[in-house]
Amino acid sequence: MTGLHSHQINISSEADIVTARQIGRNMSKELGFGTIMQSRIATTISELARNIFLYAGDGFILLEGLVEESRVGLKISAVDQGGGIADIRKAMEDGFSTSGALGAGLPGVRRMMDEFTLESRPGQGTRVVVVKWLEGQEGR
Amino acid sequence: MTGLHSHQINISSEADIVTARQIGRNMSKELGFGTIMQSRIATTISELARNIFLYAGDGFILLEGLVEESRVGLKISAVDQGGGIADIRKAMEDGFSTSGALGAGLPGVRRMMDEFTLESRPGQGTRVVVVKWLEGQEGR
Amino acid sequence: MGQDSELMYTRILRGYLEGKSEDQLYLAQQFGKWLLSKNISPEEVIDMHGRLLEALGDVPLYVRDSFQILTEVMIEYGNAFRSFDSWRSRHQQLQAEIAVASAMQQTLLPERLPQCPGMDIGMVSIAANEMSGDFYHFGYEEEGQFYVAIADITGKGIPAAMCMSMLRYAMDSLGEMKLPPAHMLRHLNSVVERNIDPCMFVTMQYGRYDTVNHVFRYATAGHEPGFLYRVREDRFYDLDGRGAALGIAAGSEYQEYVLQLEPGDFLVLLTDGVTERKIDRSYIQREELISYLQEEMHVPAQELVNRLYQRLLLLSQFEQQDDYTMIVLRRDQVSKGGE
Amino acid sequence: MGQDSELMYTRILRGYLEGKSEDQLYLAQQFGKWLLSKNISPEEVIDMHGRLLEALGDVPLYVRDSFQILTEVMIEYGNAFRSFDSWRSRHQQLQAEIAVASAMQQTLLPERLPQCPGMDIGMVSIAANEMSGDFYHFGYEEEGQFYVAIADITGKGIPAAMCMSMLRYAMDSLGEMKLPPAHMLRHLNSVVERNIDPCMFVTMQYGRYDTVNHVFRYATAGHEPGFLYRVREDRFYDLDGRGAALGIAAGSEYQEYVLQLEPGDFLVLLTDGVTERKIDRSYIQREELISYLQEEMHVPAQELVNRLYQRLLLLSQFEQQDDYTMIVLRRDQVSKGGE
Ligand SMILES: [Mn+2]
Ligand SMILES: [Mn+2]
Ligand SMILES: [Mn+2]
Ligand SMILES: [Mn+2]
Repeated sequence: MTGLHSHQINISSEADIVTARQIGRNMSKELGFGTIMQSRIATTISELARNIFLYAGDGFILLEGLVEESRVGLKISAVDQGGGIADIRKAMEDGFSTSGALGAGLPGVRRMMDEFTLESRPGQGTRVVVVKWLEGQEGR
Repeated sequence: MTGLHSHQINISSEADIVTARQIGRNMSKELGFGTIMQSRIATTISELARNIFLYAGDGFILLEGLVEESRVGLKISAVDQGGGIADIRKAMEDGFSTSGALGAGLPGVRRMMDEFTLESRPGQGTRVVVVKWLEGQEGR
Repeated sequence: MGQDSELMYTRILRGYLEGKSEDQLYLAQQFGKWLLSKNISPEEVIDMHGRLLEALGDVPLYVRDSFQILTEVMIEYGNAFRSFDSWRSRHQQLQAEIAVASAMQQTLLPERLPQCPGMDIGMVSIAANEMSGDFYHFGYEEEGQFYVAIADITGKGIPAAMCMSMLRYAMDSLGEMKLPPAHMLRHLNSVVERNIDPCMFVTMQYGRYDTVNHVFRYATAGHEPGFLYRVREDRFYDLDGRGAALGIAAGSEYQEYVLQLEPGDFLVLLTDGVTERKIDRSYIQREELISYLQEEMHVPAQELVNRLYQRLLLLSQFEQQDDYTMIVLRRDQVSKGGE
Repeated sequence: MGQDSELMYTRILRGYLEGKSEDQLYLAQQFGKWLLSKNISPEEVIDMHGRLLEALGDVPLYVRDSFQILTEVMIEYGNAFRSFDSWRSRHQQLQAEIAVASAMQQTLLPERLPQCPGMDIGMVSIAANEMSGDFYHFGYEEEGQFYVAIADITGKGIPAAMCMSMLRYAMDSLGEMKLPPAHMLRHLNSVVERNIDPCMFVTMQYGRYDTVNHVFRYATAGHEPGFLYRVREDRFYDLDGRGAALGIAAGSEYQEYVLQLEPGDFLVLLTDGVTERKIDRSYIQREELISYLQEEMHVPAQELVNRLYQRLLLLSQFEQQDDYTMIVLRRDQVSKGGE
């Protein structure tokens, strides 16, 4: 098992997003997640990293392997010092009702992961932390 | 080109549904429909034939190749002498909003086909006629 | 994905590869429905397909790898799928709310039609969606008179329904004053004008029917004209009348019209949902409506309005764009009323 | 499916097979979004994948055939997909209706808070969905008095909102009578009892504040108790009071309570949407709410209520289950009122 523990990837370009995805995919593979969860984790990292890249300019993704007595998981934190989210309730609404902006977005990320917390204060940046736990059947 | 013109298949068992699908698939292949349209046509036939089988007991499916000067198409008629549809508006509503009964249903059939007409009188049976025209890009 | 799904799918795949029969394709379709009902996301289906393929033969490496790309594409379909699912529960909640609100609205409409000797009355009112912006009302007055109102609030759905509740309260308080039709509309206009959003208005036809003398007095506020059918001439006349819709301008004035009905004559009151019905790509013409009325008019009034609704619904292939209301008031052929 | 999509997809597939790099997987995900935005159905994606595979190498016959089964399964996903799409337009229409109805509802609520010398007032009222079943009202009376009502109609959403409109009309007509709080509730109870669906009811706290003597008289109809904060003791008291909710039974009686506010004391009126907020899996306790109030209370009343709302929203991770209303009425620390 290499590369577990944690990795921090600074995000300021599209290439950084790919790097973060790659590391996240490797870590999730090592933790025992199946192919679908690996892809969902990569998608989650994309979404969070793209938000940093598009709205805050720069920030970082922190990936941490969680190994507890009875379970293992992956924790993904996305942190920036950007302007923060002005209307958090709106950001957590499904884009579905609006123009047709489909895809994951924050609500999609929340649905793919097991735990989700978001903190944002205008002018002080945003921090999203999600965790995916490995289910028994997932380990293939 | 064999078996074009028209075929009538009496429907009184699940096996008849499969026969109707098979003939419909062959006819659509001969008319030049691509694989997806072949499958959608088979699905349409299933839905219409299953309605006959489940609600009217028996009836028939009529499949007709339409060859006009500028276009070709397949016409599917589903006819029964059952009790008719009590609430037609309801039958044409998307099952989606209700219990979670997904899948095609009559609204799904309507969306897959180009033309759709339905006639039903309580006690006098039901007749559904749909047509799918072959689009230029479809012919692969 | 459950083990039973995988077993089922393997069996379907094997069966198809052996016989290439339509049975297996039919099974595959039914299986698709079943997976959907279990909320299996599309990327899981792809993943399962890719894995089970390995059990069936030697899969070239590049085919195996290609599934990685297909899965990645399908993840986004899966996200859309899950988002639909959460929206579905929101939508179901809305529909439940609307069902309750719609029941509240029903209590504002008259429960029964007037029962008058010498008269045959039929009525059908069906909302395009759950809540109606069409409104009708019957009221009884002394000396064999009743009044009838038919109205259409701009737009339909929830805002029109909220507006309808207010209209009902206003009519109720004014109803006791027993005003002649033109005065009634004048008063209602000032209520609507003061209390309702400036971009909403209400069209209305309001009449009082004298069942002893079979005289109908009515006034119109920008409303789609109904019809008067004259048995003697076998002809339909428009029930027109001038007057601005309620809520358009303060101080609108209305005119009263008087009709005398002979035995067998009948009145048709309607909203524009009856005529503004799309058939193929054009709207139904009033002449067409008259021809349908003519074909169906030899049955009791309630049967007449029912048949007409069914017929128009069929013609427009079950699309109802607007709220639909039709009232028929017929003087009996052999009049039992005094004259 | 357009030719450009197929070219793009071939390029992504080729790129991935050559380098197996994450770049291509990232591209595939973005491509999935793009296909979705073009309304390409999932069975078309499968079909495209199967066809393009042939261009990349020798596909074993059984793999090729297996795509026939996968397509058949996916047709049902495609049907679900298309049905979502039509349902989406229905949902958008409903949302547009609700936006209009919600604007109509806003006009029924007071536009501004009372401006009283010696008082600092703050208010926040936010619906769980678009339409609110919480209600609040302020009214002015002579001699430095104003009244304040806070109410919660059972349930939320559209039916509660329709009910709220009626309540507003009832309060308006009774408002002119300047009744003491307990009498006001008695009258409102009889209106609600007669006019509203038997399974709906309304909880209300109604009070009149005398800004000269800083006396608050109030009565309660089954409403979630608010708080009184006493500066001298640095302590919160419950603003309780007996009385059945409006609409439960005819003839309910209410009791009047009288409070004297000292400089710096404040009242908190609220609906159960404030306290019935799920945090993790349990509801917030009144003691917790008090501790938040205590932390934020050293700012002007409007800032206080805003901060509290933000804080609770964050705690419940942006899920708001019920309509939320909080009103704070504070007697200024250095009182400018006479005493
Ligand atoms: Mn209307
Ligand atoms: Mn209309
Ligand atoms: Mn409520
Ligand atoms: Mn509440």
